[in-house]
Amino acid sequence: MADDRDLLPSERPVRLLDETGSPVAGASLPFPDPERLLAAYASLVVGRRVNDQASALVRQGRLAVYPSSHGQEACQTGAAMALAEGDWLFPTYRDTAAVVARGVDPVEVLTLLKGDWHAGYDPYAHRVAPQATPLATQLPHAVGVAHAARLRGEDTVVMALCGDGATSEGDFHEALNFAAVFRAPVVFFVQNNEYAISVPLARQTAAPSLAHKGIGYGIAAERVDGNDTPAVLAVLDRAVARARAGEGPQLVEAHTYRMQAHTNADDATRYRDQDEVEPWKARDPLLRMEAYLKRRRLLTKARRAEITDRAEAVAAAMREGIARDTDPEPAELFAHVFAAPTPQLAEQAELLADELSREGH
Amino acid sequence: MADDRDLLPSERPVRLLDETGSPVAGASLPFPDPERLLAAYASLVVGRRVNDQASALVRQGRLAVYPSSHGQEACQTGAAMALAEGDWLFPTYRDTAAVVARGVDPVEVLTLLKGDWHAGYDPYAHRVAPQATPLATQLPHAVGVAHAARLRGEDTVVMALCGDGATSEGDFHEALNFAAVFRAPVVFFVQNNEYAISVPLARQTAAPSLAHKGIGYGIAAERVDGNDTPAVLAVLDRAVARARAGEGPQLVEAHTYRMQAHTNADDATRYRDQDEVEPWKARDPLLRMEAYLKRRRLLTKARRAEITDRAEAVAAAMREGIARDTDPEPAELFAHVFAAPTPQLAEQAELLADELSREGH
Amino acid sequence: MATGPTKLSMAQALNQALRDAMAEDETVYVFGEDVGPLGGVFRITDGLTAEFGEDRCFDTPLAESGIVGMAVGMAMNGMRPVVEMQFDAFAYPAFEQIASHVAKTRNRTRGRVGLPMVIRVPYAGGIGGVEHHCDSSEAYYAHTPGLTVVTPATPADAYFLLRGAIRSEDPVVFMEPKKLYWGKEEVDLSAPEPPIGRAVVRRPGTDATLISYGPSVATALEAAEAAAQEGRSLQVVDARSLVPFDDDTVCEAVRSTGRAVVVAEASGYASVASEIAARVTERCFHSLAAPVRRVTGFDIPYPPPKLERFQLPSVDRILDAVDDLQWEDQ
Amino acid sequence: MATGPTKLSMAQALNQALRDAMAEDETVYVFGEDVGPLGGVFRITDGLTAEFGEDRCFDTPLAESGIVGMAVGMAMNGMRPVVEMQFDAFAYPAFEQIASHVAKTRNRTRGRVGLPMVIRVPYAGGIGGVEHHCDSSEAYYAHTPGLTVVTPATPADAYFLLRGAIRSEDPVVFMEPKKLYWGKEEVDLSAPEPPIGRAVVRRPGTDATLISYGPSVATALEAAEAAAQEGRSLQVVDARSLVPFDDDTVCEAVRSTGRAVVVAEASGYASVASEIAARVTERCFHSLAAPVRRVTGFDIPYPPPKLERFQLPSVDRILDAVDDLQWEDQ
Ligand SMILES: Cc1ncc(C[n+]2csc(CCOP(=O)(O)OP(=O)(O)O)c2C)c(N)n1
Ligand SMILES: Cc1ncc(C[n+]2csc(CCOP(=O)(O)OP(=O)(O)O)c2C)c(N)n1
Ligand SMILES: [Mg+2]
Ligand SMILES: [Mg+2]
Repeated sequence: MADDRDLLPSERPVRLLDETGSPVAGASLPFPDPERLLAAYASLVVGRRVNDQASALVRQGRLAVYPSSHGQEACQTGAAMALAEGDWLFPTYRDTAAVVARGVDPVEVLTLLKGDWHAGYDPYAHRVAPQATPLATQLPHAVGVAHAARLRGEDTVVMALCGDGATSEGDFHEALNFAAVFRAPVVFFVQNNEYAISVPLARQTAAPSLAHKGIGYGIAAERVDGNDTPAVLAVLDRAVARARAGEGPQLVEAHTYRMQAHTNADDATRYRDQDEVEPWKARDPLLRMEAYLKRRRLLTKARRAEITDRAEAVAAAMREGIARDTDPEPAELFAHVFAAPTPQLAEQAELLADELSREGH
Repeated sequence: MADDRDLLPSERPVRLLDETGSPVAGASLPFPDPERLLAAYASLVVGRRVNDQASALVRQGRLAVYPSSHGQEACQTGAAMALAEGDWLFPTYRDTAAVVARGVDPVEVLTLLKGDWHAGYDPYAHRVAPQATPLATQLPHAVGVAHAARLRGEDTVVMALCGDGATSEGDFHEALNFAAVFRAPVVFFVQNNEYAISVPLARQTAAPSLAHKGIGYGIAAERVDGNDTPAVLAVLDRAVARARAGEGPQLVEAHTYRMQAHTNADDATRYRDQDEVEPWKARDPLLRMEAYLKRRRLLTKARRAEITDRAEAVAAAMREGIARDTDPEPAELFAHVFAAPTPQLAEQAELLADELSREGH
Repeated sequence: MATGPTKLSMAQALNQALRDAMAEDETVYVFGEDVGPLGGVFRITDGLTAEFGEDRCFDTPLAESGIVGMAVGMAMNGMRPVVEMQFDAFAYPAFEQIASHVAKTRNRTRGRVGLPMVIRVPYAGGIGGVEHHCDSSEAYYAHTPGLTVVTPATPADAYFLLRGAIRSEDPVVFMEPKKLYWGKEEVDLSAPEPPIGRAVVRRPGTDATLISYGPSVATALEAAEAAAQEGRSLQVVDARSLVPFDDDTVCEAVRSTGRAVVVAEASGYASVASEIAARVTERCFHSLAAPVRRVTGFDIPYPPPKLERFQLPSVDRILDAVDDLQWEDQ
Repeated sequence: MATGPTKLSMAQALNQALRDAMAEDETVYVFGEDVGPLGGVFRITDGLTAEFGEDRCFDTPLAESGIVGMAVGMAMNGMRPVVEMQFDAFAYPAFEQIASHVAKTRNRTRGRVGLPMVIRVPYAGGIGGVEHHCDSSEAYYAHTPGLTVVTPATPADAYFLLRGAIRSEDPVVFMEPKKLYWGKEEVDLSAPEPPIGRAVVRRPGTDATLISYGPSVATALEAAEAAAQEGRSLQVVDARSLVPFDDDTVCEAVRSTGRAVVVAEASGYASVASEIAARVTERCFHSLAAPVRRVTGFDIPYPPPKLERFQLPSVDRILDAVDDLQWEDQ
């Protein structure tokens, strides 16, 4: 069993930038290098654009619903950038920006919300699990993937994402415990955005912080300002390095905020005041990062334009891709239930095919 | 949210008696008063007798199986004695001695293992929930009972028992979290006896201790030498008092040891060496308590004889009660499924009655 | 309680039922995820916290097993909890609590500890929901002895069945067909309350009987209407209560027509529809001119929105099944 | 792999199947509660840790959802996990993982992520077990699309079905009738492996067909033996595979006799027995001289040991049902 107190997170969330984008004095971790920060900035800009474009597509009726991570892009970027190519990402419904940052085509990601199919991308192509809907259920899967890799002697790390609300589920507990007992190389990254739909954090937990859950599993935990991109990167980089080095699973809690409603279908005015939201606007991860990069003269005009152009191109491709008619074939309903259809399914498929042929399909 | 470090348990399990039964220096809690200690001693003796009598009844084929708490009687006694009459106890299959200590007739308790019915006692008579078989599932019930009492303004405390293995279940997590968020007056009392059937604690958790799980819920936690009766009493008394005073749920881990196999059906030699068991014999809670009471001259010969007689009387009543023919009526199968049988059940009951009448019942 | 007929949606009727139950009985407590200030994602608990206070209707941490488990404890201790599972598939984490405790506690304790509690489950599809939001999970509960399982098909039934469920001394799994939440209908809340366990003939008919429940009743009625155009008279029975099951009403209906089709949205294999087909056949065999047919969901995971119309029993599929009832033998 | 006939109990046959599968395929991993040094509470995994090492067969923390969830991840990542649930009712905590992921992942990913994994569930009663140790939970799995569900009734089938389950590209819920663990029988492990999805006629007969599976097959055979004494020839079919179901074999058998009784230990309501009764009726209606009868467990929680014999389908109850098949109409 590990020794106690070094498993507790630091007393305050790790910060490298203050709210104006100035470096904080006496930070506990070094700044990521400038190229990494620029890449992160680009990813933030794209992530924000993906979020806002998807929300616009919902308003236009082209997507049914979109749970946006607007305001959480530092976490989304960090989660993807901290991983190497052979690593795995286990995202939730809210983590589209992270999935895109890992290289998956946004149009494929949005297949679910377009209503064409459940998971739209090949999980093996970029080592990204399907976005999980049932809360916390993906966390034991992440442990299994990590454990299998470890058994084969691979140095894979698995980044498993969940929200503050999901930490209350039994599967969160079981996953962290299994990971700790098997020393599985998993980084559990909790984006604490203060809400689970309408339920505020105080109704979710009475703990000093969610990172304080780590010690109960013997898992080293840290917390970080989730709107501070360099800090998120630094903390996740360290966690991934430790997991990869065989130090066992890691828990990271990012303190951030859900700037918009849970989804467009939600009405946040029923449960929180706009007064609460306002101060968070000033903590926007993009603004902070941009202020810092400008101050450090790392962001040239040309680079900035290039990044913005890329984001616009991604958005344009999203609009175009979502507009494309991609109606799935009814026969697909029976194609993937088993490796080969059972006699029962073959019979049912025939019934449907017969109906469709009579309807003139 | 609570402040961190005072939620962590003390660095070592609380102890009032050393292994020879001498008071330890600088103990963090005061000794329970002599009368309470004598009552505890009596309960230990009865508990041990109940355990050993039940095991004997298994060997004689009168009970199917018995999960003994032999060696854990200090915990059993403490759990029952810490409660007031209006409080509730939520025991597991291993906590027969605690249930008996709370006043339930051992013969009623053993109904389950005799095979007559599932729960043999009236849970409302002594405010003792049925002994839980599915691990950790009783813990959310305990929270519900406590929450209901609190909503009605009662000062009930609920003592919820579970083993080290059960702490790995999702329900453990959900129960502690609910209790903390609702400040439900529950004392979660974990008897860490080092094994879950064959699985040792190291396979169950990598945490510094099970009590370290408390802080992740904002629950004050303590650990105690589970074979040290005065310490168990002192720690549980304090936990109950705090819960009753509205300080929210409490977590107590007792370090003890499962002296015998999981049940008689288990073969402990397949997974642990007798070498490991031996040292624990010297830590027997009864011996320690007796040594202390004798040294303090609290235990007169007469009192001792009276206690032994009582234990023998309990054992005799168990033998007699279990030998009694109490075959349940087949019609009972349908009597308690719903408050009133459904038409379907009435029909099925008739079918059985018809069969039985044809068989000449 | 309101009196006289009013036009209510099923969502409103359920809300009214909770409101009236809470007003009538102070041991009724409502809790779950987002049921407090938000009023639930379907607004079924809208306004209850404001009206009855935070103690009576409250949000919990996000953990379904914890929610059901806490309800068990509260029911043991004098309360009548009514809990909401946010969607069908999100009740699965509570399955052990439901199967091993909710269903069995009365029996376990020889009747000493009853659990008067209601588990509300918005279920089934037809709303374009993504995966995990559209499961028809009633068979899991109906197969578990000790659970009462009901499902309304109209706002009036929603009101009365929920009132009855809350008054029941036994645990009730209350399945709410979410696609019916919004349609409005005249409801007379002062009408006599139909007891749990009674099916109802929704449309008379003489040629064949459609046996249905919950979300499929409306489709069955449409099919009957369409059949009538073609000169075939279909009777429609709404089972309403899956456990206990109203064999009398259903079998009388089937015997009167001699032909039957069970219509249900859930995947058909080992389902409530299988049960209805089997029991109707056992009881009415010699009145049957043709085997009881089933029109159910296919045995596939619930489809994505763009394909769900192929999974749901449709008017045409029902009529095909009716056509298949060996009329040539007449 | 052993060759030629040997006398094995079902427990030994299962152990041998695991051993052979692990030897043949290094991606097979066995884990669960107490499956390591102890060899499982039923000793099905006896000796595997010693033979294949701690990595290949290991104990986990006590958490069934975690066990199944970890298996899902390992299956996603190239392994073939075989996990043990200690008893039927202790698989319920894993229900969400099973229903929402194990069953649906292949479909969710359009076939890209298959989950070759086996969930072993010792199930059903007849061993004097206390509550929660004797549930017949097969209907929950059989109703869930995407799961293959098999259950052996003999040591030989246990061996071959488990080998087949481990080789399957799809998740298999492998239901082990625990009361059959200890009975020994000749097993020829070099015999050709019957594929999953095939029922088998265990006893020929001409008057009526008993359709059964798992723990009830032996009782059905006993009933057939008793009936033979009384001059009635009963055919016995062992379904073996609940999903997929072998309609051909079962229906051929039923058509050949014109009468059928389904025998299963689980509570009957909305069960696999309901399904069999319903589908046999749909397919064989005009061959049936009487409605398909069901002899199942009552719709009650599994009884305490002293009463379990009343719950289990008995020879007499089966013969009563056979008597009821309207022979007077012959
Ligand atoms: C098991 C389960 N229960 C309930 C839900 C419904 N639900 C979807 S998102 C959500 C809130 C999740 O909050 P959190 O984990 O904080 O993530 P966030 O949405 O804030 O990113 C709920 C209750 C679900 N998806 N799964
Ligand atoms: C949900 C569940 N899973 C598995 C079991 C089977 N089982 C019974 S006791 C036990 C070990 C429990 O260990 P622990 O919690 O440490 O309690 P102890 O027996 O040592 O008192 C197991 C695995 C169960 N009863 N419930
Ligand atoms: Mg959140
Ligand atoms: Mg233990």
